[in-house]
Amino acid sequence: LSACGSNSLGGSGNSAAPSTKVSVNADLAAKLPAKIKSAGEIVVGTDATYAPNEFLDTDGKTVIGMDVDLFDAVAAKFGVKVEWQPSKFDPIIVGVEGGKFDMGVSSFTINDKRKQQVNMVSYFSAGTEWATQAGNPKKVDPNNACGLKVAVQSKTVQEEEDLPVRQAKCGKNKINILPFSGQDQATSAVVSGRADAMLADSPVVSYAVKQSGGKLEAVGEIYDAAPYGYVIKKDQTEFANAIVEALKELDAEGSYKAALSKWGLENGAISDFAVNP
Amino acid sequence: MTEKVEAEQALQQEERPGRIDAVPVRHYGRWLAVAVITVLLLMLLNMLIFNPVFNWPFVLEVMNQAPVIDGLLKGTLLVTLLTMVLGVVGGVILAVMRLSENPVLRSVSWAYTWFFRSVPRIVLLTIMGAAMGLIFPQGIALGVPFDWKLIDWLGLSGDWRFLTLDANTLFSGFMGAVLGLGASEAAYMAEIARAGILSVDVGQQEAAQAVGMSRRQSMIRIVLPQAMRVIVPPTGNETIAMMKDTSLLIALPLTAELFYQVSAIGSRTYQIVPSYLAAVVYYLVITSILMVGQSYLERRFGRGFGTTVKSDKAKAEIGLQAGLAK
Amino acid sequence: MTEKVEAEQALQQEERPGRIDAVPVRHYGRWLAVAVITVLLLMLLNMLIFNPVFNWPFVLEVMNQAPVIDGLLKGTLLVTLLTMVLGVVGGVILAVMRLSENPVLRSVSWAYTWFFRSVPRIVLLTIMGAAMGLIFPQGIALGVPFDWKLIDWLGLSGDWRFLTLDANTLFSGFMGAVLGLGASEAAYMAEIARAGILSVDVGQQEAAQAVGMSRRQSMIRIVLPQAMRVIVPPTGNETIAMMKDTSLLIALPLTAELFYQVSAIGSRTYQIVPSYLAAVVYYLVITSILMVGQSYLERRFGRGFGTTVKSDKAKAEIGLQAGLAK
Amino acid sequence: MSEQSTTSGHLVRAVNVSKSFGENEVLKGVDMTVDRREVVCLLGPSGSGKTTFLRLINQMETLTGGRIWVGDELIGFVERNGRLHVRKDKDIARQRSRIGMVFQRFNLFPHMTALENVMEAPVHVKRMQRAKARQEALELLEQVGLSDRARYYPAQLSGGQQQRVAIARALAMRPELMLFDEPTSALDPELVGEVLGVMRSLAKEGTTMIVVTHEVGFAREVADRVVFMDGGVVVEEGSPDEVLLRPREARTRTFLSRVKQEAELGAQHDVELARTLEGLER
Amino acid sequence: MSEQSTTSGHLVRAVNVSKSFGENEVLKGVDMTVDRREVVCLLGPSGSGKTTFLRLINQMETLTGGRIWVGDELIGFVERNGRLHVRKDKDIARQRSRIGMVFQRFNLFPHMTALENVMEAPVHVKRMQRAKARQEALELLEQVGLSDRARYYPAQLSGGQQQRVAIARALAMRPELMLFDEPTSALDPELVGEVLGVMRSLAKEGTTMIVVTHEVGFAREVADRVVFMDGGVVVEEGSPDEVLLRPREARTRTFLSRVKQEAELGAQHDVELARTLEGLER
Ligand SMILES: Nc1ncnc2c1ncn2[C@@H]1O[C@H](COP(=O)(O)OP(=O)(O)OP(=O)(O)O)[C@@H](O)[C@H]1O
Ligand SMILES: Nc1ncnc2c1ncn2[C@@H]1O[C@H](COP(=O)(O)OP(=O)(O)OP(=O)(O)O)[C@@H](O)[C@H]1O
Ligand SMILES: [Mg+2]
Ligand SMILES: [Mg+2]
Repeated sequence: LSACGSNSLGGSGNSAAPSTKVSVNADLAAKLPAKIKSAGEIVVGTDATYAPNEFLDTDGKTVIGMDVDLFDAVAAKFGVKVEWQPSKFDPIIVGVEGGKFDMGVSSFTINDKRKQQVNMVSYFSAGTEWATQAGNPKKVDPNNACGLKVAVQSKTVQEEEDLPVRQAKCGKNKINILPFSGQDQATSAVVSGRADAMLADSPVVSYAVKQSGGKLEAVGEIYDAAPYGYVIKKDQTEFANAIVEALKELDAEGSYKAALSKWGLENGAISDFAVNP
Repeated sequence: MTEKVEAEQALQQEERPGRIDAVPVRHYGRWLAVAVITVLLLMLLNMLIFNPVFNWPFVLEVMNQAPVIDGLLKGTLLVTLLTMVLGVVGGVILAVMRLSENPVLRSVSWAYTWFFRSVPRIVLLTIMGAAMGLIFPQGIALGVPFDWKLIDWLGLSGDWRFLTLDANTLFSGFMGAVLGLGASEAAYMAEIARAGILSVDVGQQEAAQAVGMSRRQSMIRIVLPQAMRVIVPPTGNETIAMMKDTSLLIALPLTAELFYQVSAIGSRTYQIVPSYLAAVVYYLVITSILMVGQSYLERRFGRGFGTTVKSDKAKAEIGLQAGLAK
Repeated sequence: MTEKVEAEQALQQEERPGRIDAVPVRHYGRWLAVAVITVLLLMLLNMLIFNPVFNWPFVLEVMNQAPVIDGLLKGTLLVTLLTMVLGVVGGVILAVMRLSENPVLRSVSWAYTWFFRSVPRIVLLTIMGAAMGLIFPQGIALGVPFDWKLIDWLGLSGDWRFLTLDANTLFSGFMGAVLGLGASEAAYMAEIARAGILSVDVGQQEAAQAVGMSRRQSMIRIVLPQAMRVIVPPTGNETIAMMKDTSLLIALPLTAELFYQVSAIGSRTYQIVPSYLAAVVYYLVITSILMVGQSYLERRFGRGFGTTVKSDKAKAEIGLQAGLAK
Repeated sequence: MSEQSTTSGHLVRAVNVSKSFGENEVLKGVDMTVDRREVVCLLGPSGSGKTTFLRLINQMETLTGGRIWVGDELIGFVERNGRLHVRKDKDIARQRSRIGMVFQRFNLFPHMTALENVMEAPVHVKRMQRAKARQEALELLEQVGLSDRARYYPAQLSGGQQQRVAIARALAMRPELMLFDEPTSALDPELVGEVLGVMRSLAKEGTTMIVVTHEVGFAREVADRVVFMDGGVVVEEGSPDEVLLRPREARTRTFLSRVKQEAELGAQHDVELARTLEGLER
Repeated sequence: MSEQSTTSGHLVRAVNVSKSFGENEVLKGVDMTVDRREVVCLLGPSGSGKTTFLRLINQMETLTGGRIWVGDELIGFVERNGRLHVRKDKDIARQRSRIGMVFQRFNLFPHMTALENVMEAPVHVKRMQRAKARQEALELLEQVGLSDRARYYPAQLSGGQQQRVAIARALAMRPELMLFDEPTSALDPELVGEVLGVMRSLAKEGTTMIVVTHEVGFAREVADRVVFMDGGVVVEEGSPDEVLLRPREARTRTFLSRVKQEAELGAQHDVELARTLEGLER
């Protein structure tokens, strides 16, 4: 059906085999929930519109990205494969609870609200970073964003927690928040000047700056460094703990760092993997 | 004599068959279908009531949230109203252009209609929300066209624009919602208005002109009122469709809108089923109200056209006999 | 004599006015409109060609990407085809139910139509994608209804279900797309099929039955072929609308679909204008093809109904006189 | 009252037939018999129930009271264990196929040619071979004088031609009985003759017919018996000359003189026009 | 050829009028004059261009050649500096308002009552006060015998009543000239009389009229002059008796004898029907 057409439009760091060979740990494999064990694969919900963490490869099917490489390695420790299922972002956590997905891996920043809902295993530290048009023509200062038009992907931590705090300090001179359903639209809004600035997870911002071909620049420091977490059902704490173990082993073997550096994100590496930190 | 006659009558009455009281044919297949459907309905009801995921109290709470109500009033109802106004006005203009004898006007109207009827609204709104600022980086200017070329030729500098609108303001938020959906609706209304105008008998136009009316007068006082009969019913449908299509504004995005607001609550509370359900209930209610309004309008616009509302009952009965054979 | 006659004729000919060669009225307003529109068109063209943001080579490249073509064929065209098949079949069944004399069937059909016509498709698809697994956590089972209650009463254990479908598989991806849009389309097609059946003169049904046809036969051989004339044109429109509505599958999401794929390229390359443009071009092309197909179908189904295709030209000319007064 | 009660030799026997639409009693006990090879003309003012009576015979409506037999069968019902049971759809269709009906508005199938209209029932109801059905259909079209119009669609035929195709279509099932409901009243005056001509020859060939008509001339010439109905009952019946010229009942006389009066009035306008031009030099 | 060329006293003067639709030349040089207070009946076979000629006078079509004057004005054009200029829409509307036209298919405005139909033009074209317009409209409806139908919508009126409202509507602008295009040919025979009656009394009051009609009786009684057209030219004209009874031209004679023949044929059917019942006892 798809014999015609090309696959020429590259993103970055196109698919390559995981950088290190990962060995299966039988002890961990034993701790897999029964459903995964019998299926031999983990069904993972992911919103594949969040480059470079998770996005579609040029074949339009394969989900690739830092999250994918890292968690594929984790799954390999358990001796199972990962079935990456593209989803909208909002229903992933509910989908994990409802059994639609076994897990959620989609750059979820760990926060209290999410921890109440599900188990979260920390695996990466991302901060929030701001970006604006190259040369910062609007003199954007993240610490004084009142009155600015700020683009953000909707339902992210930035929209739901970061901006409301800033908004509260602004009084009458409100931040004009533009929540887009995809990060690409938010980025485009800044490139086009529709928004004065955007804020997103630091990996995303640095990827956007790189992809924009000199149209964007990052402003300010990375702040609010907080861990990303894998989303696991509340009643699967044993499995969550096993994942922590797997991460630790990967770190020890060096394949953890390798997965991150493939995407230029080794800055976000952590070592204190934990359940619900 | 009388006795004999009576006796004869009695006899005849007995012999003459009276009212028919026959055993009807049993339609087993039909009743089986009813039984199956009834069970399915019971299961649905059972699910709606007892499945905890529906959480009806929470649904009501969501429906009662200020931003949800606000989104309903502004982003859904007000936008529907404004886009329909824009759509009807634009549609009539496009229809008149389409029926013009001037080929330029005619083709422009055709091309506009073709374009906006061919591109899905969600694609249109996504592009408006994300790309308009990129396409018009200097905004949209009212002034002398191609001024930069002219100024260049004349060896001058500066510009000849007296009003520049920021494309980002123009095509985003509430304004963008109304402009985008309105522009799209105009294309659909154009076809409807055209059909309406063409449906009026040519003789009406001629009779009006024969008594000395101008073309404009006969259009406004004679043709359009009659065209209304044809235009109003599909316009009602368009309004209902537009009300539902305001849910697409999530792609623009317009945040002060029903579907966006319930999604926000869903993602905040992780109660997505009851949150979406709140929107569904609102849509059901509003559509139902609009449908009633539409049937009223349809009746209102039949005025003076005699008993065009023929009883569909006889027809329906035949249809039913036909449809449910065996 | 002859000379005199000729002279007289010549004289008369001079006195008798001949062909009229009059100076037409200048419609300045109309020409102004044409001028303005021409300038606007030139500006549009100028922008399309010279604005670097459009990046036409990139547009063509996007259009030629394998996943984009795949999305077009599968997610857009194949889904359209399958949903329309589902919709037409479902619609005819619903229409027949609606015209039934059985009140249960009638109200179920009414309620189904009411529900699916009232809820926006994007809301429907969002709910299907996000919530179906929550609503049916144990999947959808085919078996004895209310078996758990019965088993409980009878003091047994186990279940009486012979086939359980996983709601998540059923309502997501390709399957979910076809089911969701198809179920919605059936509601729209039901109204169309019903109108079509009712449009056939009752006498046709009676004439068919009078020669000994069964209700089913007269429905299939006499009523439906005539109803087609009324059913086909709006079905063509529905198909075009459905093709466009496949873009809503981004809410499910169905990844193998045109709009999702161009968005993915946009999000990977940050070239969103040309990426979306690729989709717009595809939509324009396909809609145009479908429109041509539809007009062919419409002509095809007029067979045997005499010259119903009256010349709209005379009417259009009047309309135009009316419309463009001054 | 057994089912086999037309051993009497009548083809149609209607006893105490009544029909109500809701509250409205349209037929109030009609008795009528039609012998084989007999032509009966039904006359009566508008609303007297003539159409309803024909529709009852052909089961387009359901009886409210009374019985109708056609041939040796009770129409619409079967008697089992002393009770009437409504016939199944299949059975009703079979009974209908023994009766031909021609409507006021011809009701030809517009999506089929004249030939296809005539072939339709033999092929799809009788399951006759296509070739044979075509052969017979062509013969029937010949009989009604339309062999050259076989491939025309109804829309391409005049009203008179359409009505003749409708007659051929009804004859194609070789019915024992033909019902005609004002077959000429939707026709322009100049087309009436051709349809009446076809009916006249059918009558000559011995077809049993019940004809509702206002064409008094036709009735007088062709009918074996004329039945006059009014208000849902048979007012009087007898030979054409008896009923049309020497009616016993006042209601019959009133009706007929109104028919006559209308014809005279209609004639007057045309006669006057002709008279205006009487002096026209040739 | 000056614009002021009807000082001759004619109300209408048409000189060498021709009209083509594309290749098809429908009128081929028609000359005609109509005096004030004169009634002219236009007769001719179908397609001879009668309707087209009326439509040219009222500018529903544009002249291809020749000139038409109504009163002292050239219709459709103004002469300036020796050249013809098309009149502006406003000017055309003004000229039309001086001429009343009644169509074959009455073309009443269906969304207005009879009264509103008649008031429409006085109020919205002449800018007459509503009260006054209503007063006059009621008088006109009285004149056509419909004062009791003022509040009815066209759909609630019979054909004859609708046509009479259409006449009142045309009269409401107090036109100098009335044009009638087969005003009775869409009516059932029994309704023709009432419309002709209204027209007869208009003629008596001295209204200038051009009437296209096939009602030979009306023409003979009411017309001052009858004009016979065929093939886009005037074949002959003269007094009614001259043209209708002693036509000079063969074409006129052929046409009239065909009219006569058709009337006779139509009469025949009705006469026969009446004759069938002739023996009917009273
Ligand atoms: N389907 C129906 N529902 C209700 N009333 C009906 C129906 N069919 C007929 N009637 C009524 O039954 C009466 C007799 O109708 P019928 O058509 O049998 O008269 P008819 O003698 O054929 O008259 P006509 O000469 O006008 O055809 C009329 O009053 C009519 O209104
Ligand atoms: N708008 C038009 N376009 C093209 N041809 C036309 C038009 N109007 C009339 N004609 C042609 O002009 C000819 C004369 O038509 P017109 O209606 O004037 O005849 P008529 O004498 O009024 O006939 P009738 O008695 O049938 O009304 C006809 O051949 C007709 O086909
Ligand atoms: Mg009848
Ligand atoms: Mg004419």
